[in-house]
Amino acid sequence: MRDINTDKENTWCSGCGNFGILNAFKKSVAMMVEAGISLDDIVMTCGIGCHGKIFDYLNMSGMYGLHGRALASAQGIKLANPDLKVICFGGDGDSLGEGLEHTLFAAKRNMDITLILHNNGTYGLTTGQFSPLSPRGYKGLSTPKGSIETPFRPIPLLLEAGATFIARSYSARLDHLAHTIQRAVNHKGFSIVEVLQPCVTYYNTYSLYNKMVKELEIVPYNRNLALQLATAEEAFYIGVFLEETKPVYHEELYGSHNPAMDRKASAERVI
Amino acid sequence: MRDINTDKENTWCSGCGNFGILNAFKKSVAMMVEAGISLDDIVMTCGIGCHGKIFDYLNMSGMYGLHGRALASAQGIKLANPDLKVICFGGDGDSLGEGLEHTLFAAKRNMDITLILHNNGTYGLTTGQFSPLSPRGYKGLSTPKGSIETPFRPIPLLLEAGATFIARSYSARLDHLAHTIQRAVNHKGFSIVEVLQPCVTYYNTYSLYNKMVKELEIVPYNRNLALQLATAEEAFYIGVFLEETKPVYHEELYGSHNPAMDRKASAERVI
Amino acid sequence: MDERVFTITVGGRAGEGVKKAAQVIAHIFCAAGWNVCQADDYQSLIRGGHNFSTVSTSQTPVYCAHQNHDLLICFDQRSIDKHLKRLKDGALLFYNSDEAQCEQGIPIPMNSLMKKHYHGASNVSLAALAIFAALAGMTQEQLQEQIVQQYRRDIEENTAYAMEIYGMVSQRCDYGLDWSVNKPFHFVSGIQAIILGASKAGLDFFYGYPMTPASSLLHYAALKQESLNLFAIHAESELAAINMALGSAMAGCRTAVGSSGGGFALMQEGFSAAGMVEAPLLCILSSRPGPATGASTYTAQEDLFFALHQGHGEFGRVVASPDSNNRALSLSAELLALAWELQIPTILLTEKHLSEGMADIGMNHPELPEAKELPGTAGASYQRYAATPNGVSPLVFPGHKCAPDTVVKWTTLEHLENGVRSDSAADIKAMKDKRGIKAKAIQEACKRYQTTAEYGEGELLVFAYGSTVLELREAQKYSQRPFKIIAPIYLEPFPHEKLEQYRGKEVVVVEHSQSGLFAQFLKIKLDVQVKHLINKYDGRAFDPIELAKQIEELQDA
Amino acid sequence: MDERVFTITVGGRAGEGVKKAAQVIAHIFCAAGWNVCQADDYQSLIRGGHNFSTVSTSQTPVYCAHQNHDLLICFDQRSIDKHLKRLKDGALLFYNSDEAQCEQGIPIPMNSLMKKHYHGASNVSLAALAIFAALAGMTQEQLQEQIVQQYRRDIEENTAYAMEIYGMVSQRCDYGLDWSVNKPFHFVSGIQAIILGASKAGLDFFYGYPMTPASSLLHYAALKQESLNLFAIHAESELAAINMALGSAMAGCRTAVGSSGGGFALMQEGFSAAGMVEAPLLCILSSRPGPATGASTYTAQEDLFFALHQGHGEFGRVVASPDSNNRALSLSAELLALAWELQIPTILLTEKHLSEGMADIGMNHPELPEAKELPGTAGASYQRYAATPNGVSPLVFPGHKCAPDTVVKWTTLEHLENGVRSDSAADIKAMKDKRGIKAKAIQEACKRYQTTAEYGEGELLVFAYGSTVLELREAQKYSQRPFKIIAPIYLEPFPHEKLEQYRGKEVVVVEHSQSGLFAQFLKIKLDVQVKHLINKYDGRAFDPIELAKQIEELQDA
Ligand SMILES: Cc1ncc(C[n+]2csc(CCOP(=O)(O)OP(=O)(O)O)c2C)c(N)n1
Ligand SMILES: Cc1ncc(C[n+]2csc(CCOP(=O)(O)OP(=O)(O)O)c2C)c(N)n1
Ligand code: SF4
Ligand code: SF4
Ligand SMILES: [Mg+2]
Ligand SMILES: [Mg+2]
Repeated sequence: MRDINTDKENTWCSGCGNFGILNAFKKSVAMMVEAGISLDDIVMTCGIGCHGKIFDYLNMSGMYGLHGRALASAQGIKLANPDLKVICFGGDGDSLGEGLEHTLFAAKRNMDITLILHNNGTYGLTTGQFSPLSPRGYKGLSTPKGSIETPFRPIPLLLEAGATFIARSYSARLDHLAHTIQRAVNHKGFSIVEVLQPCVTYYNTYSLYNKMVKELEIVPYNRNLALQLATAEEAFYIGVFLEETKPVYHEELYGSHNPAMDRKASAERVI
Repeated sequence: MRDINTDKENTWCSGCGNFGILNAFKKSVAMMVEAGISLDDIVMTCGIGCHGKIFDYLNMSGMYGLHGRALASAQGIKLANPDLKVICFGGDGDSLGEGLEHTLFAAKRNMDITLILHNNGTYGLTTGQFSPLSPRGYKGLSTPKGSIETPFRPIPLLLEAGATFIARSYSARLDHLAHTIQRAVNHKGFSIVEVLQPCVTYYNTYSLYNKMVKELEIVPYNRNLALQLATAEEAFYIGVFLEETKPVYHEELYGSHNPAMDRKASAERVI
Repeated sequence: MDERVFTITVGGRAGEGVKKAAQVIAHIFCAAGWNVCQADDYQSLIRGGHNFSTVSTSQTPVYCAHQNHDLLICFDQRSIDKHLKRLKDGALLFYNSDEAQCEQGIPIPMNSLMKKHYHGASNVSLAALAIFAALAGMTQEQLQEQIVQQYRRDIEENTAYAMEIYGMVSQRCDYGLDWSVNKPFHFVSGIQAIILGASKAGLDFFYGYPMTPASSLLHYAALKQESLNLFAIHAESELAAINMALGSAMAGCRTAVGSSGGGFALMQEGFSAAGMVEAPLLCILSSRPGPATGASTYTAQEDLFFALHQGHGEFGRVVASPDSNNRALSLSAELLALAWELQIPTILLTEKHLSEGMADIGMNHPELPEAKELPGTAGASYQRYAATPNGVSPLVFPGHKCAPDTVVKWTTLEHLENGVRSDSAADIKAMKDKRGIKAKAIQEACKRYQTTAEYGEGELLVFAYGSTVLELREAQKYSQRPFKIIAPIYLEPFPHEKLEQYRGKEVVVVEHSQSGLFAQFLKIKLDVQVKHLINKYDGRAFDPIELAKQIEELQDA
Repeated sequence: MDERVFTITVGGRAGEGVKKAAQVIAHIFCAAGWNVCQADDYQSLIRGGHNFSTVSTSQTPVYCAHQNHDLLICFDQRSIDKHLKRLKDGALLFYNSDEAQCEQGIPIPMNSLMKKHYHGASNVSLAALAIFAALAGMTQEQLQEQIVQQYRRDIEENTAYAMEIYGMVSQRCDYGLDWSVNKPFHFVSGIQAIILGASKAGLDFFYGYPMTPASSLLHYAALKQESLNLFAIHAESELAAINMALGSAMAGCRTAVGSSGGGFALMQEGFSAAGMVEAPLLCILSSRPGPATGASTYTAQEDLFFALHQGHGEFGRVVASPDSNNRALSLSAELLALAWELQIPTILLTEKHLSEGMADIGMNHPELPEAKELPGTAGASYQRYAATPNGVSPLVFPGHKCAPDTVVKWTTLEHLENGVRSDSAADIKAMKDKRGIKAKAIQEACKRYQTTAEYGEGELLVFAYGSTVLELREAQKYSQRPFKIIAPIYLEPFPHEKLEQYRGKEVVVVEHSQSGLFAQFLKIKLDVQVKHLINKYDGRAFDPIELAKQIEELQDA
């Protein structure tokens, strides 16, 4: 496998959970390649935020999208060329704030792409304002007296919207995360990996997660159990919560066609 | 109570479920006024669509908002003057498509306003394209071979997002709907009434609903039961599924202050 | 040749098939080799209200529908009340006497006859067809044939109903239709022509969200999915649509988006992104009266400057507006081809009038350009934003078999040639210069196409763009004094090379805006002296004869 | 008076308190009655990278930060590498010898000393303060006082660390600060001035969503919630923000929104809605290099035409750009007041340079206008869109005790005077005419304020707007040949009454755009001959002395 690093200076804060995601992702890419997927067929998109910088650190094709819109562009890529594995890196502000609608519709459509959700509970890059996943009382520059909103719960929300593979992992559990990403990408349908990602600068959750994170042994056998475990208070369970088979959007749309590969030249087009 | 009709010609298709909503709403307004609420304190917003036309048929204050944005404007009204009862009329395309994000955030914030969701399973006004609530296979001008998306389920989705009053009613059950609206408006917090609203032209569900609609006797005693009933296949249950008390946004923000009433003049403002 | 224009109008409620009836009549004229324009006036409602459809037709060219009727068929009272004053001398009026009363005109009990002939859903639109058939001297067989071909369902009931009405009409109109002609024709709306043109240039995906009068982009693309080899995606919002389109372009597909002003406003950030990632993207803006939700089903040209200055930041783009349905076809192909040649977003600006107005674009289409990328050498050395003399970088698509080991990075942040982000002063300047150079290339590239049109001759110079040109061309036929129509088709880059000759000249400007936006535009570009501004901004088209009179009066003044 | 400008720069990584150190130093000068400008250069990252903050200060007026340093304090090697070449003759350089090496300059082992004095989190920014204090001749008590007042936390450790470094510095700079002066001052960024001005005019709500360099609108409003009597709402998106703002205005509150280009693009539909519902709304657009996400933390003036042509459809608006922090204060108040007087959206266009640049706006603020509605007679006869001679309708708010039985309908669709929708031709025309009349009223109303500014005298006419004016005013001090700066503050409506005198003149234009947008604008408005365009578009500010030289050279050429 060719080197997938770039020489771009890494500007994440030292200790940031994003390093774990970057490393785990590289590992999962190596596993995918080993399993026979061509590096050329893996394409990424990302939003704007600290999470988005992963784009510059990976020498892989993709689109550094607009804030909140990366998942829409990811869907466009998949529809154009369904042979590609499309992986979107989203922030919690990005994917559940500005871009919430695209996230839920991607799930609704069971679009065959993967969302890796960098859940750091804050808007890192814009200096730590509260995010849709920040807890009540979170103090940031836009909420100096503490947030008065209840956070969304991404797993139940995406489950309800129609995602067919839902997992959670932790940026500090390299192997777990790498394997989870690989499974998510292999899954046919909309898959999401919520990654617990400490932001050392604005919302340092390392000690919380280190204490509370527990690995699930198996996929919960029903949705209720999955929801219970995903929202449990006694622990942050990591693992796969849901894995289901449902028709995927692009196949419903055009079966085994590939729009980008099977293009017709003008001469063949009759109007 | 003064007359709240206007002389605007009604342009809904005859038999449209929207007539039921209009009539039920007028009835609920009468009940509110009877209960001591001033007509002047009831303000409406609506999106663009057949549902939005209700704005023109009611001689009441409000804002005929942009497609998908009426709930954002409703929140702005409430925040400015919390003494107002703010009621937003939304279409399924409006509130769960273009404006999905605002709907979920209004719920997340437990904003003290009411959403009346005209669920006709179609984009009526733009000639019957599939909506976020149309069933798979729905044929419209943008999906001539049938929709390939799974519809959202508004009640579970809004429950997950944080709504504290969730009900369903049917446009053909005038009294039920009127009482449900009144309860929703009285509720302190974000309330939604999903109204099953047949669209006689593009998605005529009268016979389906007439057969399948069943009234709930009581509010389900827990969330699981509420969800089960809201998503049941054997019947379309109507009634209140959830009624909860949680802090409301504007009180968390400024307690009993009223920004529109307690404005300071320039001379009193120090910079 | 007979130069008379016949105008036939059908009026009734929404849902009564007013448009359908007009369309069938239009088709009959088209097949007979006539020139035909059809315009639909409808409101933002689904049933009821007042709709009317007008067909103007002639053996000689006709460019837009007239507003005075030779034949008026009314399904209800409101249609009579509204249009009676617009009957020409000698015109015929038929009306539904079960619904309406009128001193003039010929009563037909359309409802009672429907009750008689239909068991289930009835269709009053057949009444209009039957009346026309009788007037035009069609045989019963010919009428039957139209019913079978055009109405497909309920053939028996429709036929019985139509035949009874046919039998009741004793009047005849001498249109002079030659029934032996059976000319092939292609009667399409402006929007349909746009989809057809883009398809011919290679369109793979149309991403949209319904918004009148642009919705039919989505509808027509969806309908023609198989035959045109493209996909129409109704996204969750306009924001989704344009960002999906960017993704599909990145993966190698030709894409377009479209909406009316409100939806286009929502696509601005994505439009700017297209400028930054250098995405080839055709954007179609079909205007209606604004601001905001405005008046959804009517026409306007209020979005000129809005279209010209879409998106934050500096980057090149092309904005052009078709002056006929035929031009809509070719321009759409050109704009998709230019988008790909230059890797820029292009805007096809049009308005409700042209979008929904129908005309025969003929069967022999001009040669249309194809949207092709500048191909690049794949491999490790590939750089998405490689500097080139004209600012256009070679394009390679990820995952394509001919592009092994190639990294293709599209980046909405300012970037290096390889697509990796940078915010160093030198890098920012370099990329801005690259895009600046490209802006020059755009000017050259556009010159390859027909950037302006002129119609007629005369001292008086009349400027217009978009479908207002159609109104003027029709008016030209009725003006006692000759005038010359000058129509910029490409608006940005402005075709100075063609239009500098008019710098400083005294001109008349005709447009559909309140404040005279196009006049301001011409003042900026050519420093023309706008002697007269004829502007209509009530959402309605000009009646060509009235427009001719207005122009004549100016000349007299 | 001493006219020398001293420039002090602190450089280091993000997170090291570079900006804080500069700010404390700036405050010291302010308190001594000096004129001070501070500019921060940072990247889109949270820790690491290279940030630097510059304070330029003088006893005489100073308008923007210089880029050549009298004193440079570097916390890391990168800062030295980057800035060494910009040391003036006789300048002093201090650097962190634990991190960097340098032949020139005075080494201070900042890290080792931090290790020594701090147990928990350390703060290298104190090193800069201590060095400055020693150089400036501050006493230990004075230094201690600053530490207590400005750093609040960890006072003991901070003091110990600072004092040790203070003791190590034997050099002295003769700034000539008079320690007996204790002048009150108000050292704020452009954004802060905007919030303050709007607040004084009556702002009740700021609705926003973070986006550099506009985020601090939200932050500052949130921070000052109590003292300014307003609320800052961080919404789920820019689309939410503007539509919430429309609702709040309808209910009687003064509202503003703001963002940078990308977020502003997302607010376009809402902006157009403000035009249609006639909502008073102050919109703040703080530009950065585009297109799309661009370069988030740098400055640009690329959004001029984008700002001027916001929103689909025709409607009046005001666009103006402040040429100083003081002006930001007054202009913000004016634009909120105009928004309410005329019931229109207004745009305050600015750029990163002014938004984040700090200056003392003084304690005696000019009299600022107040945002007041045209009050109306409540009751059944109230009509939201009542026709009036100037197009502005009386405003009444629902639920207000003084408005019983009053129906107030705001409508994004075209409407009647009572706010009920209509799409009849006559009604569309009438409302468009109403808004058209209002556009004229806007022109008159703006004349009440200072619409342009001129600085200096000279044959050479130099046009600029926004913070580029500050760069020019500073450059003016260093130019051997005099020139006159002409700065339109109001851009739309264009202040023809003030600027027609320059029609056709030869001018120099200075701006921050690649293609010379402001030059194009002036060409359109005044048909000026742009002899020279000095445009910088790498995201950085001009160094005033280099700018002076550039202008001088032009004159020589
Ligand atoms: C339209 C738009 N609005 C706002 C921004 C500014 N912005 C950049 S990143 C960001 C938030 C990032 O939060 P999140 O997605 O959680 O990413 P993180 O930095 O935490 O990884 C915002 C608001 C933008 N780039 N575009
Ligand atoms: C930004 C924008 N996009 C699209 C439209 C066009 N539009 C008007 S109504 C509507 C859909 C209405 O569907 P729904 O909300 O379900 O309302 P219904 O007509 O079914 O009551 C659309 C897409 C618009 N007005 N604005
Ligand atoms: S701010 Fe937080 S999320 Fe961003 S790089 Fe630093 S630690 Fe990571
Ligand atoms: S189209 Fe449907 S929703 Fe709209 S008015 Fe007609 S029946 Fe009602
Ligand atoms: Mg985050
Ligand atoms: Mg609907």
